[in-house]
Amino acid sequence: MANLSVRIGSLKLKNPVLVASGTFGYGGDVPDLSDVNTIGGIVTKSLSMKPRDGNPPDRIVETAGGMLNSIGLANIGVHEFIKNKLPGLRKFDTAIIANIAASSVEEYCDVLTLLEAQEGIHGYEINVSCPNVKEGGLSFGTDPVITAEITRRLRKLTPKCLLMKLTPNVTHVSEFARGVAGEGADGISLINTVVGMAIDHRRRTPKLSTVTGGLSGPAIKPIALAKVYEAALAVKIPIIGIGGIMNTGDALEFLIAGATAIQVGTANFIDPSASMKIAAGLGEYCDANNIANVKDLVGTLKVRADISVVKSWL
Amino acid sequence: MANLSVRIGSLKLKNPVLVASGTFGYGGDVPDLSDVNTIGGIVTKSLSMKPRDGNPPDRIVETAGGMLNSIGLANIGVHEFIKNKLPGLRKFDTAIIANIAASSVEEYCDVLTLLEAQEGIHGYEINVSCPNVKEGGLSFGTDPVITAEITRRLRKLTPKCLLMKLTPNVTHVSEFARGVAGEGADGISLINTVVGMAIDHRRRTPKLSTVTGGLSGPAIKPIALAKVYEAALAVKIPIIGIGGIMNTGDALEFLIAGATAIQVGTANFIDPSASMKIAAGLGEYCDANNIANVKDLVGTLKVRADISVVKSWL
Amino acid sequence: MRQGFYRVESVREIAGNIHLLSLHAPQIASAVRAGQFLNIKTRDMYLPLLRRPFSVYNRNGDSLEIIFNVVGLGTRILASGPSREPLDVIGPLGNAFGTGGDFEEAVLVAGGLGIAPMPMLTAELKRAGKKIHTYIGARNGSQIVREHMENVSVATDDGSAGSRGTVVDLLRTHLGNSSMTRPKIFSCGPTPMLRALAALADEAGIPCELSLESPMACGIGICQGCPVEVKDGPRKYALVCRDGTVFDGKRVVL
Amino acid sequence: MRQGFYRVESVREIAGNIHLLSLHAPQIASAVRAGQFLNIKTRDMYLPLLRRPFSVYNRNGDSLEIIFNVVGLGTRILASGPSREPLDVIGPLGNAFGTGGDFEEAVLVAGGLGIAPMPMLTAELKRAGKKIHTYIGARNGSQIVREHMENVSVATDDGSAGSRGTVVDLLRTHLGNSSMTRPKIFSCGPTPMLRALAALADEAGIPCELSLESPMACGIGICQGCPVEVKDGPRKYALVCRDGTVFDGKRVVL
Ligand SMILES: Cc1cc2nc3c(=O)[nH]c(=O)nc-3n(C[C@H](O)[C@H](O)[C@H](O)COP(=O)(O)OP(=O)(O)OC[C@H]3O[C@@H](n4cnc5c(N)ncnc54)[C@H](O)[C@@H]3O)c2cc1C
Ligand SMILES: Cc1cc2nc3c(=O)[nH]c(=O)nc-3n(C[C@H](O)[C@H](O)[C@H](O)COP(=O)(O)OP(=O)(O)OC[C@H]3O[C@@H](n4cnc5c(N)ncnc54)[C@H](O)[C@@H]3O)c2cc1C
Ligand SMILES: Cc1cc2nc3c(=O)[nH]c(=O)nc-3n(C[C@H](O)[C@H](O)[C@H](O)COP(=O)(O)O)c2cc1C
Ligand SMILES: Cc1cc2nc3c(=O)[nH]c(=O)nc-3n(C[C@H](O)[C@H](O)[C@H](O)COP(=O)(O)O)c2cc1C
Ligand code: FES
Ligand code: FES
Repeated sequence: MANLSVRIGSLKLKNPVLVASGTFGYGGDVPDLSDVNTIGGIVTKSLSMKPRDGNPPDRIVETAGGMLNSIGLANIGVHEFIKNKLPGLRKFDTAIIANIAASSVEEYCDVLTLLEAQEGIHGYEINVSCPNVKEGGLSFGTDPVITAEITRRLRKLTPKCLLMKLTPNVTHVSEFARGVAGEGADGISLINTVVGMAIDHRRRTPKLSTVTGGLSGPAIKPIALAKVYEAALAVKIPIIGIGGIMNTGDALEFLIAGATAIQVGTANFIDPSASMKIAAGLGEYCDANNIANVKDLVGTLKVRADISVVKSWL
Repeated sequence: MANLSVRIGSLKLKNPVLVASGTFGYGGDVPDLSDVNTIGGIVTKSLSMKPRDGNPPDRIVETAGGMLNSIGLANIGVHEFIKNKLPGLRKFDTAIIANIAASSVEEYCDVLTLLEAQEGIHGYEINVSCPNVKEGGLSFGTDPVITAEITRRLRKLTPKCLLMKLTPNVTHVSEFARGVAGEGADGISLINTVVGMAIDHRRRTPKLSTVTGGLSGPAIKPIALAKVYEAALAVKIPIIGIGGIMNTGDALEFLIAGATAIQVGTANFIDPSASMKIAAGLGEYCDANNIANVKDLVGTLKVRADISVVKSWL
Repeated sequence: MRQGFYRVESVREIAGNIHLLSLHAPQIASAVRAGQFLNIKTRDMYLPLLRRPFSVYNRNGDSLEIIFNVVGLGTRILASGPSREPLDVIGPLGNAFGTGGDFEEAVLVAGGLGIAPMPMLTAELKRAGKKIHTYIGARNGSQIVREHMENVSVATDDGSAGSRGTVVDLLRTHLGNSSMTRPKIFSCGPTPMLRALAALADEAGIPCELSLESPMACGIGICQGCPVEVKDGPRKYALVCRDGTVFDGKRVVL
Repeated sequence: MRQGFYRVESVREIAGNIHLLSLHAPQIASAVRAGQFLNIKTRDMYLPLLRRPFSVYNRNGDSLEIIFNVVGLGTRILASGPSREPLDVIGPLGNAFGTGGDFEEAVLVAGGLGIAPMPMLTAELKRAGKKIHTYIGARNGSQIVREHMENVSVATDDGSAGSRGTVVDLLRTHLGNSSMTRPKIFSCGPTPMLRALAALADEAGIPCELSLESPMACGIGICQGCPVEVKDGPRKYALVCRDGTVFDGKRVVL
């Protein structure tokens, strides 16, 4: 049996498969349909200090091979999370990563500080990349200085695994990757959703209440892979690859491109046990191909020597 | 019968449907399968001063709802175009827009100057956004200063319709839109392809010889619409909407989002008469909905008054 | 709720553009209640990407039936007949109509495909010993389904069956002309209809349960994609898929 | 070349995982030549997005046949049997084998599904009065198709039919043992096989035409997606779909 464990900063995951923030509730919501003990970890819905209502309906539109969402970080707030959700999560044998969203640097710090005082949280993922809120979100995530600043401030507050979740909606994601790596982040989660929109041409109205939303699912996998590849070439810290991962083959593409671990997002909506199947699939793949350690796959893309990769985006 | 004509700078198109650069050869390549006289215009394959071989195989990969290409601007060069292709194009009753790609500002100017001396070209589209070449392409298209500079230089060389074709692979496309509008471009073509990649996980090799390529097709339509909407809010010059347009409904979405005209790209590969069907479909739609002028549809998106659009990307 | 692969037994058109699909799903059939829904993957690939939600129309031993209109790709695929492969289904989902409560006469109001949950609801109400009045609204007579329903009155937009006008207007007239003993309204249909009905129920002081629709990504409460504004409670929105689809008409802002 | 909708008459498995699909396409059938291909939209939607290219296997009056392996989604859909809707097909595409030239004996070499163009080629060569030798390579005996072919020798990787080894090795032996009068090689198959064959032809001084494959977006010369490196001419690449698929073995760099 291959060793599937991977390390991100101080955090050891039993396998490189996590569920992505916002796509699996708070982690324990669908016990009938999934067994989270078989995956590497759970990333919670983004938590803010106060509960957030989120955006008005409609929040969801299907597109070709993908979907747009404009949830707007609807969440119960960190206090209720600690009170009502965390106790249940502690019972799972998997890493619990709290995702934090905020509209100010202080709010990030305050939420993290609150969580840091709790048992049972193994790491943090900092969402500086939500396209669906007016404050924070992309206004932070598209500014390399603020992104680095948030990293620096949070790094001081925790020795636990600190992941910065970046947006693909920037010219050079490598610039952001270098920034957060320089400030001591343990890893980079890539990608959050891609800004997109859809129109009901009969009514001439946007299909999402907020006009634009975030595109996810198989449609964005090629974009996500390119961003992961770019970031992995730019920094030494682990990348957690996200975007359109539906099956084991997709997960392998991300590992080969340079991701140390991966997250399954939209696929959970279609099959709540998709991540579990992928974790099992990675094991089978390694066994079938005599790969003793899954981490030996990371960054093994073979690029033809006679071809100089077009890296104008780097 | 509705009036389908639209104006872009000095150029009047009989209808707002064009075929996109690189997706319809030089314009007259498939007479058996299409009738270009029924569409608003043809945008040629990107032309450079010297012929370009383009990238090694493989150049094409299909993805979920889309495709990646890495053609690398393979083209016969402007001289052969003038000699062997332009005479045929002159016979068509449709606008001929020469797309120009170059690896230096001088080359853009030189190619345009050569074409300007010819009969039968109605406008230019300047490709500063190809993701698949090492020089020019994205290194220009992601730099607002160079993009504006190219516009300024070319504007001096022609009174004809000058379109700048921008890349979506930037943080704020509106910044680029304002730049080229300020330098006198007549219109903005949006979007070129989105950087993406795909991996053969069995061989652990990239599926494209150049590793990354450009994503096109229905998968990117939501992204393209959002970029068009962003640019249309930022500038007054016409936008030509491009990206995943497969049918009349898609074209309508772009017009409603703010595009004055649209281009059909990847759809040509699947149905070489897709653009003709869309042009006819727009006519039927206008007639059925009592729209006297197709241009009355442009920018008619109704946004709910009680909702402030999330514009963190603007 | 469970996820399973279930064989499609048959698909047939039962009225103008309305298809009935029968699914062999014993595990769901034994648990489902009126007002609950199934979330169906119409095809094993990324187009359509998401599952499609459908109310349970009827239970038939080990089989469950749904009815639907062909409106887009997902329903087109379902209508094209049983495929060789079984369908991937999650269900039963959502809460259910409150059939057991403190009322005597049940007023079922359905608009268009909102008839979908009514047969199961009728059966449950009958078991609970309630008197049933059913009001069905449709565009025209060809789109009326009445099977498994009781005491049906019909309104059509074009008057081609029953009275001309909306089903809410029809109900308003009936309520004016008759007197019911401790009635309760149960409804499913397009949002404008539900809005009008909730207003009528409020006026008339009749309790009223509405089954709502919303675009859904997951159908199981993990995406926050299906909000409906609620008047009570500390949160602005409830989730249609998890907190509903059935809501007290007084509680929601439509 | 033309685009049309053509009815699928039948789909059946003719050898291990090899399917034969018959298409009622009179307009293409009357024009097609050996070595040309069809570009088929396997399903009317965006997944699969692109058309799928297939060599014409045989002509049967107004019908055209193709054969294929199930390798991915497009071929899976085609193999699932005739659908109600006709298929959207563009064809005939590409150039054709040069069957009319200055040679007496035709040596047909096919690897795997590279047998696809051989029946039509055989028929054309027979009409041109050529003597034909056919060499077929396959993984194993169950994947050998010989219908409509002449004078067949077989090589399989596992020796389960014909000689064990590659078809190029088999041909090499035959060429060593026999002498042909003004032969010409025609081949289709995997690139490594074609590469080895081109080398053998070169050695032996036999003219050789190869039908190549490439990923294709359009199949009609408008995307520049299907380059093959060529040794002659001013351009580095030719287009497989438009300048081929048949190339002189001496001309291409594989
Ligand atoms: C809880 C619930 C129960 C439902 N029960 C029934 C039923 O019993 N019979 C029936 O005919 N229809 C029912 N619907 C509506 C049904 O789900 C849609 O008609 C169906 O999803 C359309 O799918 P499509 O692919 O054919 O259409 P498309 O228009 O191609 O679908 C595109 C997207 O829009 C969504 N969508 C489209 N119409 C609706 C709608 N009315 N409500 C919510 N989302 C929609 C789809 O789910 C999909 O994500 C129900 C909806 C919900 C939420
Ligand atoms: C000119 C030409 C003639 C062909 N003739 C035949 C034939 O007669 N019989 C046959 O079985 N196959 C033939 N092929 C290969 C056939 O086109 C592929 O097997 C088919 O496209 C696979 O589609 P899929 O959706 O099942 O597979 P997928 O792997 O899902 O296809 C994904 C993408 O890869 C491309 N692709 C996959 N395999 C190939 C391949 N071998 N060559 C080129 N592109 C490929 C597809 O077109 C598609 O764009 C031919 C290919 C070409 C270029
Ligand atoms: C409905 C929905 C809600 C999401 N909510 C969050 C969130 O709260 N915080 C966050 O960091 N990312 C959120 N995401 C982004 C996902 O975690 C993930 O980065 C993205 O969807 C791409 O992965 P996928 O294509 O596998 O879905 C959300 C995505 C979706 C589709
Ligand atoms: C195969 C291919 C070749 C292309 N070549 C060019 C090109 O030479 N110049 C250019 O400006 N854009 C080129 N494009 C980009 C298209 O013109 C268009 O902007 C893009 O494909 C998005 O539209 P679509 O989704 O409709 O294809 C090419 C696109 C494809 C798919
Ligand atoms: S549809 Fe996902 S929470 Fe309701
Ligand atoms: S496949 Fe498009 S040019 Fe050959």
